[in-house]
Amino acid sequence: MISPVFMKTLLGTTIAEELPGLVETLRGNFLLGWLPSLDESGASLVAAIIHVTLVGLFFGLPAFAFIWAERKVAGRIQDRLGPTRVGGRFGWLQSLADGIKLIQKEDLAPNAADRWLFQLAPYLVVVAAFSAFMFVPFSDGWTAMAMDIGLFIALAVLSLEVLGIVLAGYSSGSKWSLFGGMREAAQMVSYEVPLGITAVIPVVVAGSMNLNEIVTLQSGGLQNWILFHDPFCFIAFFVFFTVTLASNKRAPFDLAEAESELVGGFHTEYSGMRWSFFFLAEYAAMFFVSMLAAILFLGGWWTGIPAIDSAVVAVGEGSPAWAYLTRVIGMTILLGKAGLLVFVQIWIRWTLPRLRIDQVMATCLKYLVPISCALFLGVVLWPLVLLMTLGQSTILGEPKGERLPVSDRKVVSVEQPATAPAEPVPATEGGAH
Amino acid sequence: MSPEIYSEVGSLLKWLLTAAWLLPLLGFLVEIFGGYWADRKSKVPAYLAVGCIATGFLLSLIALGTWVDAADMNLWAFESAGHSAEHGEGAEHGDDHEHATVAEHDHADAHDEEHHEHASADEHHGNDPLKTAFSGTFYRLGKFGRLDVTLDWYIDGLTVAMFAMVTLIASCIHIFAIGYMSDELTEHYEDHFVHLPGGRHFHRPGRFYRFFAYLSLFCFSMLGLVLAGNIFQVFIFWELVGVCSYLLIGFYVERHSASTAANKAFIMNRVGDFGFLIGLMVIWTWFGVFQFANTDPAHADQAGLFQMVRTHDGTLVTEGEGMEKTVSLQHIEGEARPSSIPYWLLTVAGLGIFAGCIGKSAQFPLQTWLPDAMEGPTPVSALVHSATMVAAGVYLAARFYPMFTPEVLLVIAYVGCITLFIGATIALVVTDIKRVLAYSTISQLGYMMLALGVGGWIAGLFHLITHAFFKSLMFLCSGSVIHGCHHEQEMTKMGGLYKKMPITCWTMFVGVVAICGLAIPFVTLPAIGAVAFSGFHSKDAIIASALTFSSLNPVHSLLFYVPLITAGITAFYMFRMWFMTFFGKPKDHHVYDHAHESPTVMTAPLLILSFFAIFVAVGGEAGPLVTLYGAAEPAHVAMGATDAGNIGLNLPSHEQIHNFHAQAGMAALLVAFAGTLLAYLFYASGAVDPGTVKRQFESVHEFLVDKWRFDVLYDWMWQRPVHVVASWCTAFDKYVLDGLIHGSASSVVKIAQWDRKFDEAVVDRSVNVLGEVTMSVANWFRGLQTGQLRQYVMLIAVSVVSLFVLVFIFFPGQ
Amino acid sequence: METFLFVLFALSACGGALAVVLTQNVVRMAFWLVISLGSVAGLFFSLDADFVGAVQLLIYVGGTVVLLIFGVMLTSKEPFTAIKQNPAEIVQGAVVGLAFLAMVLATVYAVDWQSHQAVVVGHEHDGLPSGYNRPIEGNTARSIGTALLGVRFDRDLGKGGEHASGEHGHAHRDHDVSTGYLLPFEVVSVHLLVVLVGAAYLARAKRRRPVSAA
Amino acid sequence: MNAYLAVAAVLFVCGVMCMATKRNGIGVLMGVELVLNGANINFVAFSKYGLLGLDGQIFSLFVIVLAAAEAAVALAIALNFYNNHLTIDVDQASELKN
Repeated sequence: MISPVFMKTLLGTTIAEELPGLVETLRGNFLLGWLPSLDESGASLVAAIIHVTLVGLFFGLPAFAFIWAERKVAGRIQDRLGPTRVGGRFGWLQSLADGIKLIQKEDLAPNAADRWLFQLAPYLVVVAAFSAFMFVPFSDGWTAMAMDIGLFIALAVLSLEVLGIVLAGYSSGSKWSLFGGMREAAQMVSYEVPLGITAVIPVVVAGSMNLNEIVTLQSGGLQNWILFHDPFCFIAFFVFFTVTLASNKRAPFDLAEAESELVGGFHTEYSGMRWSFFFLAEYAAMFFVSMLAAILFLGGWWTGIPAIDSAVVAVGEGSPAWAYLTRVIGMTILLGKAGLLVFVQIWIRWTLPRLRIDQVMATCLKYLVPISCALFLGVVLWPLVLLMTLGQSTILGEPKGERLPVSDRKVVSVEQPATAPAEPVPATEGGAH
Repeated sequence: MSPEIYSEVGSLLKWLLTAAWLLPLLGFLVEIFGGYWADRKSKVPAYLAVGCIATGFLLSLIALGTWVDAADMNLWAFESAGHSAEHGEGAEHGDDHEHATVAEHDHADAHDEEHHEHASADEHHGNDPLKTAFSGTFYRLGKFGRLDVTLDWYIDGLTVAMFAMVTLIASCIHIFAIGYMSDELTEHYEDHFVHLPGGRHFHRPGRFYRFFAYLSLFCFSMLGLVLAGNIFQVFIFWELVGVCSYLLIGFYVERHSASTAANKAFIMNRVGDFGFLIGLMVIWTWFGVFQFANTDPAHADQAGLFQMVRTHDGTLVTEGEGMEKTVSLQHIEGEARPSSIPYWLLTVAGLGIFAGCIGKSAQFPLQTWLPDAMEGPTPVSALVHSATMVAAGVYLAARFYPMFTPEVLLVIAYVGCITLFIGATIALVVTDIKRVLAYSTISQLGYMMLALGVGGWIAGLFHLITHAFFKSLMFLCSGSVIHGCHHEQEMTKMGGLYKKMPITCWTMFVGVVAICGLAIPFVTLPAIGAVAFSGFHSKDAIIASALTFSSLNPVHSLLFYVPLITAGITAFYMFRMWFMTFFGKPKDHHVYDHAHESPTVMTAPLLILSFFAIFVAVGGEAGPLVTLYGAAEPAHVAMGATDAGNIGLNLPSHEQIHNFHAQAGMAALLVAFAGTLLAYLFYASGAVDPGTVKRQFESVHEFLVDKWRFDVLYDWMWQRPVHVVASWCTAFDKYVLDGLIHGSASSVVKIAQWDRKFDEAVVDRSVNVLGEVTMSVANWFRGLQTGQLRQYVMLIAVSVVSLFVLVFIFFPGQ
Repeated sequence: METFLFVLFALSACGGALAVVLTQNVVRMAFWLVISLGSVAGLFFSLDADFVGAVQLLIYVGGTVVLLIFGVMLTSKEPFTAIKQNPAEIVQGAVVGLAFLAMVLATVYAVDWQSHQAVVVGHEHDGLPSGYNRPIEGNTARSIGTALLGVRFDRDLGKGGEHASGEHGHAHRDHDVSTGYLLPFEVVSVHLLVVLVGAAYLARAKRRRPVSAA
Repeated sequence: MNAYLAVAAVLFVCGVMCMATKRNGIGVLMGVELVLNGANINFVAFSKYGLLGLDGQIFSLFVIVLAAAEAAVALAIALNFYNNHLTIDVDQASELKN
């Protein structure tokens, strides 16, 4: 009844397809003959396990890393040392210590709270932030759910996070929390608009919402990054970054949890593990949007230097195992870019003062929305203008279509009418009419 | 002229004159929409207007030079030192003159004036006047059947001369107006002539910018009229000129007299324009073309009006006799147009067009608007009523000359004759300084029309130009006097002003001498001819034409005597004005004490204009101006005609006129000196007391003061009958129509009363019963309307379910 | 696996919907609504309509429900208010609802849908011009996008090819060209704008009037 | 197919009942959303198994968008109502009564 397509999408294609070959290589080359060879379903299962593990890791580890980084950077910016004691020289186990402390704490719920919702809300937040990672490629083809609408659904799922926060704010039975929840709801609903529009800009440039495809198109040099595709894209990146700051309720847009006025906002009443869930989700979302920004604008897993990129790709063409190595290198690059962006987020948080709520809304509705609309228009018109003035479609690099993988391109001569398909359509479709 | 040169010169001329034409429009738009209503004290509009029109003047000068160069004519029949007073632009055209001078140098010395006349006459007899004209189309507005409605241009000697004259005079007047209108540069202008209840005066913001905007629009209209290449376009600009004059005459719109005068001018013009429209319709229906002439050799596919009516050498080809007489129309091969037009219809068309000229040029019997139009500011009077607007009528009559049959010309001559006499006689007794000038304008316009009518085409236009200069000069002088005397216009309160305002006095003297046509008798300079100001030459030419005409047609000898006598009258009343204003004892000490000379911005134009008033006609009949016109003169004029038209009129040729020239000049001079002497005796020496004379001719004086009772006549002829007819209509309305209506109303009331009974008894009762039933049912249903949203939804659900069940019960099989 | 997912989503959708009806607290209702609508999105995914599912998540769950909760917060006087229904009403509603459900289900099962069954959605898109990547099965975003722009790759182009292959000839080709949904798309856009303005106008801050006597 | 339609039916009926029984205005709105979702499931199900093809999906898209618009307007109305009546109880909204 349910199509196998869906399952295939769910479990990821690339790894599942490549695993059998990989296993064969391993069996042949690395004295690993004891490994069983994989059939298709087994490959799917192993791939799924790999993905779950990866996503879980990427959800958890960076969060811990960034919590530490946040403290450290905050300390440095404020001219102090930050954590130094736990886990050696740089205090790099501080997050773990925090975690242990939080788990040990008592799980409190106020009497005035709607207890059921109160306990449910953190999970909702965590799940939303976690699920968003399912749609993002960590490296070429490494997506849990490779979908054509990857970007779109990733944003959709991420936007569910607000629901948990609103519920948390509401169910706490505290006016601070309620204020926080209200502010969060208003802020999120407003910032969805510029976020969507600026996220669509790379989509327009690339002609696809498939994140994997978008990155593929940015191969072959810095000038092919969408960031440098045209001036509008360049501005769009910064708008996008600002908007993601706001939609992650990071400073200076952290009105929902403004400690100085709302005593912590929506998570005022939370403690222990549930409180830490909110932070886990926040840092995961930070990482997520940074990754998204890196994928959309900064060339994903490409270094931007053609020589290195083509060398890495060439290495990957050797065998499945080398291909795997290529992917790992790509993932490292992507994570590096994302980490850099996260660092910038932290930096901004400890540099800029918080806005007032009306300023936040005005920033969104009066500035970011019109700006992003204008950018969108500009991006749409840019190729036309270029075509009319210079007679080519970009000023940097070769035309976009040239960057598509050769195997996916079909050459259609001009004389051939576009309506005539390359092959006859199977009768099933026509039979429906 | 080869087609290439033709098109080159033509397009150059076109662009020069078009720029000169459109610049004032640009100025107008900026002045109106430029936001100067916010800054009443800004002089920028004035500078803008002056800039536009002055640039137009420069362009016109260049065009004039270009045209002269292209027509390859020798403007200066005398030997000269290479300096022409007619155009002061020397630098641009030095080459030109040089060339002409060298070519003519040798034999010009040997020949006398007479010979030169012949030479130049012969030269342009042989020429087709259309050869030196340029025409073309700006833009086609639309094509209705075979009629093209287009924006054309037509440029010949007349056009370029008019352009130079209009732009020059307008420039001077614009500059003068900066000074004259300076009291409008305020937020609170107090109008002393508008009396509000309670002895207060009317206050309003100044309208400086508006005045200049109107002036600019006016210049645009006038130049457009001159440049127009077809009669329809002429009509459009004709009306625009009318509108502008309306706006300018009614500039002080709050003054009752001003608004009335504006209305009068406008309505009088409409009367004339009615005739104009008739003429237009005749032309449309018979010729199907509005263009004057198509001289472009590259597009000679459609003949213009003049080319159709006249043959190449300017003759009117007629067939038949009496009412059957028709005029054959010239054709270009393959054109589907009527081949002839009835002679009388052509006459009607000419009379119709001339009717328009009557209105615009204030000819008898539509002359009464012009003196009233003196209500406008004096620069307006100068521009509108001496140099340009009234000149438009004369211009059109001249431009349309080929279309006029001898009968029309006779009418023109008589109308001009009557007008000049009426104007001059009234001017004798008027005491308002501007009105004297206004009546003299009427009189001089009559001279021009007379000249045109008697076959002196060049003479009429000659006088048009010279008159424009000295009359605008005199108007500006009077403006200066009025300005200096704080808006006192009555000459009876002036006197002795020459000490107070010497520049005005002596520039005015130049104008007076020019208009009177005084000259030093028997003295002829070798290079210039008669020693005289411009008016002498032109008036001389008119009198000569009239004399020739009346000697050829003894029946119409009145056409010579009246203008001759009027020349004397002219001298009398002009010097009367001058003496009364500037000499004698101050009659009103209040005015005298406060009088002062005008500022430089006003006196400078006076000096410029007086220079031109002296020198514009230098050389007389052999001078550059006449030569310029000679090239534009219709071909048939120069050779005259014998026994022309149905009435057998003899039109003089150039040669005949020339033969009578000296004779006529002497007579005119004599009469003019007589008039001057008389004026001196009356108003300067005090030998004769004007009061005594006035008492002796009490009734004549009264008659003249009443302006020949024209206003009374028109009141009797038009207003009274209209009132009588209106009272008849009132009576008809009151007794017949109202009676009918009242009767029908009362009968309807009767029927209605009966109907009411039926309504109440039958209709109302049944409706009430229906209403009561509906009411009770509705009251019962009202219970269902609970206003509860949820109940409605529930009801819907229940209904759907029950409907479903019912369907299954009743249609189980389906 | 497919059946499992379907049952999971279907049960949570139905259960969520039922819970919405039965819950008294508005915010909990909203929470259940989220569960239900999210499950519907899951159903969409398993129906190969991934774009619609994503839209469902983004607009409904992320937007509309947040809006609703927002409304709750703006309109409740004290926390956790629950406007209780009359028990009789609940019973009445249950009876009518069950009857309604029975009716609809009876209709659903009375019709033989199988005979009309035909799998049509976006499997083979050979009509796509080059330059597009060939979408894998179940991805309808491109088709929907082009359809909203007025071009029906799934229909016209495929058909044209079919006719060209000689099944029906070219005779009917002109009539078969459908125009897509460009106009409705524009209409909906304008509609949204109007609604935006209208809602802003309706909800603008006004001074509160005293409660009317009714 | 039938199963999808059955789920849609359940959602639809729940929505209707929600509208019919909730006194809270926002609850009524939620009922409307449920009804629309039931319809959407039908559309998409027919799109896959019936004859609707892509049209079904596009229709459901329009429905979603319009539902969002409807929610916005309805919420605005509810806010207005609350401003006027200080309650959100739809039973109080009986100005149309009699």
